[in-house]
Amino acid sequence: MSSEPECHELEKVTIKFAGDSGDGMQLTGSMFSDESAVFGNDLATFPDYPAEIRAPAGTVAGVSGFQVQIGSVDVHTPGDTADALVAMNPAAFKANIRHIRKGATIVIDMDAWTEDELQKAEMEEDPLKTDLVSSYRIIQAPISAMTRETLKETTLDLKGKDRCKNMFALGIMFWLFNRPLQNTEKYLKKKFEKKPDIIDANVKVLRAGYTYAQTIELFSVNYKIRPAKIKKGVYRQISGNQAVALGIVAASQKADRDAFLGSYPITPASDILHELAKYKEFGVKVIQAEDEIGGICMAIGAAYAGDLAFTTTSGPGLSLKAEAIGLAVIAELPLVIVNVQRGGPSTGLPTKTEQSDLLQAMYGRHGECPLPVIAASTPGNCFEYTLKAAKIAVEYMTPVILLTDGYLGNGSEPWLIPDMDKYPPIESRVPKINKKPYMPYKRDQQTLAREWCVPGMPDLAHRIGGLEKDDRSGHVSYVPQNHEFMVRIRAEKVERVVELVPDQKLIGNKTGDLLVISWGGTFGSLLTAVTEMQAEGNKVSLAHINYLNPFPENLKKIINNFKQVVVCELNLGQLHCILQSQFHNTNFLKYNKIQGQPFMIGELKWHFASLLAGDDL
Amino acid sequence: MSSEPECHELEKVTIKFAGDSGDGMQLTGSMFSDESAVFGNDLATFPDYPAEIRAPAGTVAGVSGFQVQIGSVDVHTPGDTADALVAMNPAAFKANIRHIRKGATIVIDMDAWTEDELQKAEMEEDPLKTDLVSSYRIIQAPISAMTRETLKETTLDLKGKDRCKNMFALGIMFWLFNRPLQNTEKYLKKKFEKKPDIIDANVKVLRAGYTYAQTIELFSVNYKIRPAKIKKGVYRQISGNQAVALGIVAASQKADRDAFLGSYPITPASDILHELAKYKEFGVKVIQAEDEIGGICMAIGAAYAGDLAFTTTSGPGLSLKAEAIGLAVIAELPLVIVNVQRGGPSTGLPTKTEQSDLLQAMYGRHGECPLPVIAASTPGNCFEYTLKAAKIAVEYMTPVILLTDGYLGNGSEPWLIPDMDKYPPIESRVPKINKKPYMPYKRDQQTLAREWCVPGMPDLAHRIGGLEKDDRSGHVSYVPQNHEFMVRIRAEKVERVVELVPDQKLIGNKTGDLLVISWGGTFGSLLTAVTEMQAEGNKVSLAHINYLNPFPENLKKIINNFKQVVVCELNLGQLHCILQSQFHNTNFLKYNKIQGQPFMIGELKWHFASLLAGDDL
Amino acid sequence: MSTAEKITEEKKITRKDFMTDQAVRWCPGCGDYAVLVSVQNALAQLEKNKDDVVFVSGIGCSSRFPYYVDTYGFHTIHGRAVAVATGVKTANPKLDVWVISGDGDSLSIGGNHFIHAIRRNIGLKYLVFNNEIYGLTKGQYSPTTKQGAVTKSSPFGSLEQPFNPASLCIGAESSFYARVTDTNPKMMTEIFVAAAKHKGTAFIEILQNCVIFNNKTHEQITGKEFRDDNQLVLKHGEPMIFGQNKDKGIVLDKTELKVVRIGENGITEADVLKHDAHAESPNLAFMLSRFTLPQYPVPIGIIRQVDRPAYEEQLHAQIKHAKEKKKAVDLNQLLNSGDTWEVD
Amino acid sequence: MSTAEKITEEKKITRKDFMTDQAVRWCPGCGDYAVLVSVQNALAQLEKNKDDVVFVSGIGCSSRFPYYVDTYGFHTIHGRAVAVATGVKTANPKLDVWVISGDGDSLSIGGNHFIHAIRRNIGLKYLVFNNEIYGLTKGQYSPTTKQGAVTKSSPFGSLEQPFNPASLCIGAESSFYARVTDTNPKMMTEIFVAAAKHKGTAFIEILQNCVIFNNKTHEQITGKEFRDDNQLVLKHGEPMIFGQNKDKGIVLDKTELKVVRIGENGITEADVLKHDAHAESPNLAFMLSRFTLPQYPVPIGIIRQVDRPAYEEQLHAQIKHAKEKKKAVDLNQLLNSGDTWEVD
Ligand SMILES: Cc1ncc(C[n+]2csc(CCOP(=O)(O)OP(=O)(O)O)c2C)c(N)n1
Ligand SMILES: Cc1ncc(C[n+]2csc(CCOP(=O)(O)OP(=O)(O)O)c2C)c(N)n1
Ligand code: SF4
Ligand code: SF4
Ligand SMILES: [Mg+2]
Ligand SMILES: [Mg+2]
Repeated sequence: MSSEPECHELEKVTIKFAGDSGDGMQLTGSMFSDESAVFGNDLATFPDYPAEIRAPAGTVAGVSGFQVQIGSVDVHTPGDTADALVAMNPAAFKANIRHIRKGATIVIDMDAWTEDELQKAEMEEDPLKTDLVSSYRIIQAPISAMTRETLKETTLDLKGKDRCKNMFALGIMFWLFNRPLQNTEKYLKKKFEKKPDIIDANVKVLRAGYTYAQTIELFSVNYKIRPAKIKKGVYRQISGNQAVALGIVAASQKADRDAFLGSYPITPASDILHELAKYKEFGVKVIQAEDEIGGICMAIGAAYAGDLAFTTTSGPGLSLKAEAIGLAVIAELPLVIVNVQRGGPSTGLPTKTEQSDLLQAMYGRHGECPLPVIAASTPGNCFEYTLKAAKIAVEYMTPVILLTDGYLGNGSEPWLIPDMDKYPPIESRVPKINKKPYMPYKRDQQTLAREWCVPGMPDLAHRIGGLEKDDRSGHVSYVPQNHEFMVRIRAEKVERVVELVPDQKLIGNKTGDLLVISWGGTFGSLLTAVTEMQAEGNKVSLAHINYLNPFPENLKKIINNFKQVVVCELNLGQLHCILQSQFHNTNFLKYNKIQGQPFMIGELKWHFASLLAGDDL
Repeated sequence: MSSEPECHELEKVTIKFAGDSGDGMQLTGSMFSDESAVFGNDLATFPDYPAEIRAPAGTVAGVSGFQVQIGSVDVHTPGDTADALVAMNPAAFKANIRHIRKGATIVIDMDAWTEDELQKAEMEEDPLKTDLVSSYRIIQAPISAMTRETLKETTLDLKGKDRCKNMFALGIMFWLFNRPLQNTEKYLKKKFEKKPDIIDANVKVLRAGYTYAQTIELFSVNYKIRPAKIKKGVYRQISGNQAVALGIVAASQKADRDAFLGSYPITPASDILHELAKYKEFGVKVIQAEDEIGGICMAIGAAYAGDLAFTTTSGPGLSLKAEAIGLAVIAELPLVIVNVQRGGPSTGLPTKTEQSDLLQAMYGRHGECPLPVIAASTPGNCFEYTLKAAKIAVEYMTPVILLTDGYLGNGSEPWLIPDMDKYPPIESRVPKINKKPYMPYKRDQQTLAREWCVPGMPDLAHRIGGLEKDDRSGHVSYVPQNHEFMVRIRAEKVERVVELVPDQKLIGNKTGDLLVISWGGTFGSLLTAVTEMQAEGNKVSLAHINYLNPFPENLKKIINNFKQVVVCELNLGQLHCILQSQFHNTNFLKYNKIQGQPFMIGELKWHFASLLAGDDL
Repeated sequence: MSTAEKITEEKKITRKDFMTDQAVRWCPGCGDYAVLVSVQNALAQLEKNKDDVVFVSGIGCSSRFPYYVDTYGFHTIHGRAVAVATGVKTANPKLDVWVISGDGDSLSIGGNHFIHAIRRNIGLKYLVFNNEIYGLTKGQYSPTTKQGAVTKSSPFGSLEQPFNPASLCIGAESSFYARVTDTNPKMMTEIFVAAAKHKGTAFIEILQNCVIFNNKTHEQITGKEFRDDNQLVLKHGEPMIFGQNKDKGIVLDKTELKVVRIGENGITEADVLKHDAHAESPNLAFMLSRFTLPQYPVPIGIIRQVDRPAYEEQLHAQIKHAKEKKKAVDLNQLLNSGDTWEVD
Repeated sequence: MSTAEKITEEKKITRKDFMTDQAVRWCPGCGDYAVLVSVQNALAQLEKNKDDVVFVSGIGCSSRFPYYVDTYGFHTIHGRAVAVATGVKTANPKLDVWVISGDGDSLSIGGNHFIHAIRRNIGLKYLVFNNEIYGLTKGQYSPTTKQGAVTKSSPFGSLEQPFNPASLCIGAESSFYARVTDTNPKMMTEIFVAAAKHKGTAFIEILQNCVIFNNKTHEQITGKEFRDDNQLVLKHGEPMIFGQNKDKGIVLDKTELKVVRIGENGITEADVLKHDAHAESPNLAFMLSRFTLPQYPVPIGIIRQVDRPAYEEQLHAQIKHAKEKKKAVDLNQLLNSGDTWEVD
């Protein structure tokens, strides 16, 4: 055995696993993350799938990646650039090298570094033979060969053996970052419960990788990342899409109504449908409709019949649902529309993240057709905002749009499992037995919500529909003044939702040189960038908005206390447009990126610094 | 024969014809208008159909009306309140009395004034027996009886005879307003060419009505409205929907392309489809699609194949087309979407007018999906703006939304027939025979438009689609920077359309106390209200906007020169929202009405006066 | 208490119980009136509790129907009634859910939901008022308008081959298809009652007259002077005989059906095909669906009615099963499932 | 110049002429590859000028097809390919317009455009890749997925009765329906060639294998060991005989078709039904559409092909006629038509 290497302690480290779609990189990344989570690190992950269709093996289009940042301090993003990369083939190297920090450690599978593979990756030159090498610490490990060697005595066929090579790479990384192996071994045992030879092979290769790294003196240092000080409690990994699905079940229980989902598959929202289809034991009714219009219309029918109804989709689906959303608005039925945003317009960049459906969520329907819009900001809080959306929908009898995005939906983080008993109930106003005639559009004085009167209730039969209706009876009404009244009262009802909207939180001081405003899935990046700048002595604060319509009541006051206000979004300035229209005394600046990628901490900080310095941008 | 009555001269007069749906009031109103137009008056008309379903005869829901304002001066609206009403039954009286000026002349058919009819109209009291009578000059004419009497020698059956009674009423009005009869008689002869007995009967009854009014001393005065000083030329009556249809034919000729319409019927846009379906001799291809999505997709296909393509609809249809519009945006294909706005949300008030689809036209699609939006402002200029929309679409290779509304679409006005030879051509950029490979997304330096390369062109075969595409080749591209570039260039292309946008016209002085901003179908009301106030000495000007995206370049300058700016719209403030966001240094006021009805001149003036007086509104 | 007394005491449900106070707004003479009455009669006959009945409609003249029936009602948007109704029925299978729609509403814009509902066999009574025209929007051709018809949107004659709703329905795996005419209220009521008892999607095509925009389009079928010769009234198990003198019948000739005259060429009643609405194979129903004038009489009545599990039944069975299998699960348990770890 | 010389001079069109430089991005082993090759071969065989050919697709794995054919191509949005293609063909009937779509794209979200295109008989070659799954979105059930199938969106088994695309198509008035398997490139090419020559909508269902999410779903039909017994290869005018030993046949039994063994119970080849793809009546085609395993072999080949005017033909004829009737009309004349008056 070799001499002990140095062990450096790090606060944070970002690791990227990359390989061909068939190389199991998502699993490898998740296992690394899970092990780190159990160890007590804070972390954030981001899977980076190839574009939808399986590309030929070995091509850049076929590269699948998984990035994770772990830390002994709070971690809010998967990291701008990686400190370590595992590249299972040249294509993985090529696809990722731009996002690797200079000086980083790169582990490659030497055995995959062939002429043939270089060609598939369309690399004209072998990068190992260029200057590039000098900028990184490149570890050429014979991963494939060692894996086969390790398994030569097993009964697995060659393909089966090769399938274990990701474990070898994982073993190397475990050693490099000083992780324990127990959890992973336990996980493997559970996953392949019925295939002991597979468990055996994977564990063997994992340990072999670990030992290889320990033995061979390729690494002069390894790293230690202490557990983070995180809140006590029971945790699990959760993705935004899973969190929405669990939120739906939770909301149904809190409202004491069956949950209903009418949906049509679409990337990146489909996982909510998949997840929810599993929870039949909670009485969840899931219909995969023939299309998005069918999906929302079924949900509207279910809401009308008394279920807690949802429809989930992404951009193109939201466009298709526009007309039916209008029906829910005028019928005043509770309904939650979850839109997991992706790159647009049209089919756009379907596997990439973006925040470009906000204006559509606000205005994308004919007629005066207002509804509450809220947005989640971390994978975990997709759960809470789903519950909140349902609460607003039921208590105000209105459709609500909940915006998440591909980054939140697919990304995951450790989630402190909440105690459901501490959540408030969702209360529906159900009509009492009534003197005739029943007035279905009579409103609650405070919320302006009508009652939720559903078929089957005795002696309350009535008719509703998409034509303008009389103020109280709900009968069709062409009376001009009634129309104006109804249009205004529907708008006011949405404004009154503000009573369920908590005050806007401000991260930083109440006054200062620069207020950064952001919303939705960019929270982690903005939080990191702003807190780092605060630590560096800048008078910067962050208001990250979750309630987009109506805005929190104190927002205006916050805005007025800063010299400059900049709105940062992954679009061309949609929240900017709304804010500028509503708070027109302020001159809002904007910072936008529209590349299907999250913000980098670095670019944000650079931009904020320029603003603070008064640079002419 | 009686003594000659006094003849008063009037500048303007508003007349309303109202009766049961079966009474032929639309025809009667049109004939009165036509006769006045030929006589040389300026005029504006507005038909007021009952809600879509035929209601039982005699009920208020079944009342059909036609209002026309004629004048010896410029006339821009059909008038706030009528100076004369023809009410063929009690229901027509009941439905209209609120909109009749006190002191006006009301002609009723005495014979229809029965207990039975009063009951059908749900009138508890006979208004003729109330105080009401004293506020009007009510002429009780035995219209039905006199009609039958006039026709007693003809071969028509009773039903046929009764069908002529509208001519009796028309005759009365012709005498009252001193109109000639020739044109109407000519018209009847043409209309019933093949039925001489019908011509005969109608002409007889028309004359009988005229003579009746002349003979019986019911009217102590009649009125004269001199011809207006209007531009020389050949005129015809035109409705907004007809004008769009003719505009489509004209655009197709100017572009030297076949016109294509993919549409699905919907009130109040269907007439464009009906009208256009007649013009087969101009090579117009019209498909009534299975739904609105099919309609726009067919149009997109036709545009791709080189036709000048259109799709026409109203609110609910625009909602359904959202996704496909996105495809046209990213594919950069020329397409005109005509949206004839109606009362929303949802089915709303389908037969009433409104301006509440503006924000949807601007933002109602997922992703960053900008396109030019323009709006017509008179029935007649629907023609020009259709041509303009097509010109923008083709010359900038983009879908364009043209907004009209129910008021414009159904309303009509005398239209000075333009000389088509004086219109500029619509020029498409067609690729020249090319060195390979063809670059379908190469752009014109000035307009940023790509070429219109259509299947069938030799040696230019290429593939396009809804995924983000490479800057020049059009190949699918997931490159982050390319996406940002493409999103921004599509936005910039729309901004550059400003080169086709004429300067904003200002009616009134360049500076002043109040600038009124309006758009679309409210032009007539705003123009009338503002010019009247100017004549009364107020420093008010009007900027009525037709180009909504992009705005005319000089708009900002105009706005800055007024103490107050108020935006008047038939919605809750949609243009207001856009202006406030784009020109945030100005505090825009707003004045809104959302009753399915046009603005009244009176209410506008009252509001402007309050603003000028600094009243706290 | 005697039986007689009991009967007088029991509140008898009549058509009146299903009438609302809203003025019915169809044109005088519109076929929709007769359908309304027949539906109300069927509900009375079925002794339905009005609280448990829901009418869901799209947009069109016919779709105003829910306003006139004193039950729960939802007048939705164009083409989507059956999708909304699917949600209603799935949410609460105890409700009687009736869909009211037109040829435009269901066969044009709503075509997709229509074929999918039928395939899924969701428990709906689905009435399509086929007047072969768009009534509400004032007279454009619809997907069932006859080829060549001059309408507002086809001034030179419609070019389109119409759908045969029966064939389309059967092609979409229908478990119940019936056709009735608005001129025969008795049969309508009968068939609505049968539909109400059917499990799954009971689709009924109503040949309805639009006096205003397409008057007499079904005259050759419904007219007094034509109906006996031009209608083939089908009853399960009975021979397919028709004609004023009951002397015409249907026989099978290879893969085709043929009209024959009983008594001619040695053909007797025994040769005539018997109607089999319950046949598992849809072949006969499909053949009958092809019958159009003038070559064939038009089949009226229940053409197909077979047993097939309804969608909502199966879904609720799956849920029940899942609940039984995992009884103890509560929300906190669900959240805590999967890989968890504790930080302390 | 001799004939031989001429021939060498003429540029022979081959598959290569229809290949693009784009890397084909389907999973290794995906059935889509074979279809691509067969289509390219058909185009070559038809000696198509690539400038006049357009491929229009929706969204799905299969819908990436246009990128791989060197003709004009338009990759549109989910479910709408056939509507876009309708526009293309109507605008320019001279183009050869091919629609590429999947079972989700055409039978789920695109169902309405699908049935209407078929009814209209618009001149499209319409290929649906039926892998009985949503491939691109990673494995949800589709409207053709077998009942009970466990997929991503049906963890407890799908409850839905699938569509039978053949029955639906025929129910929607199809003039051309064929079924092929991705395992038989020769037949695919043959049938694509026949489709290309058909006037109106030529619909082809391709039984395609998705190796990743629904591997071997058609195995019972396409597998080497099954195909002879489980495929009924249909040719117009030829007897319906199948089986490894060509000893099974189809006979008519009242309104049903039956599988019999030739040589048993006195049955000879002469008793076996002959395929009639050109029959005006769709009855036989419908009966064949109902054939599913295990009771019946699965019909492969052209099941129906009849003459019916294509939509775009009729429309252009109407336009031509109108132009001939009103020759002199120009734009200024149009604007000046109707009632006009002069102000001077
Ligand atoms: C999305 C949308 N598109 C179009 C319309 C206009 N529209 C209302 S009803 C109708 C068709 C009515 O025909 P049908 O369904 O046959 O019913 P009928 O009036 O004949 O009973 C149309 C096109 C609409 N209301 N909404
Ligand atoms: C409007 C819209 N809804 C949903 C999607 C997501 N989506 C893309 S392809 C697809 C289904 C693909 O299945 P299929 O048509 O059978 O094609 P395959 O991938 O199996 O070839 C879905 C649901 C989308 N792109 N757009
Ligand atoms: S338009 Fe036709 S369908 Fe509509 S109510 Fe009148 S008669 Fe009936
Ligand atoms: S997912 Fe299935 S259908 Fe799609 S490319 Fe892969 S094998 Fe083919
Ligand atoms: Mg109809
Ligand atoms: Mg598929």
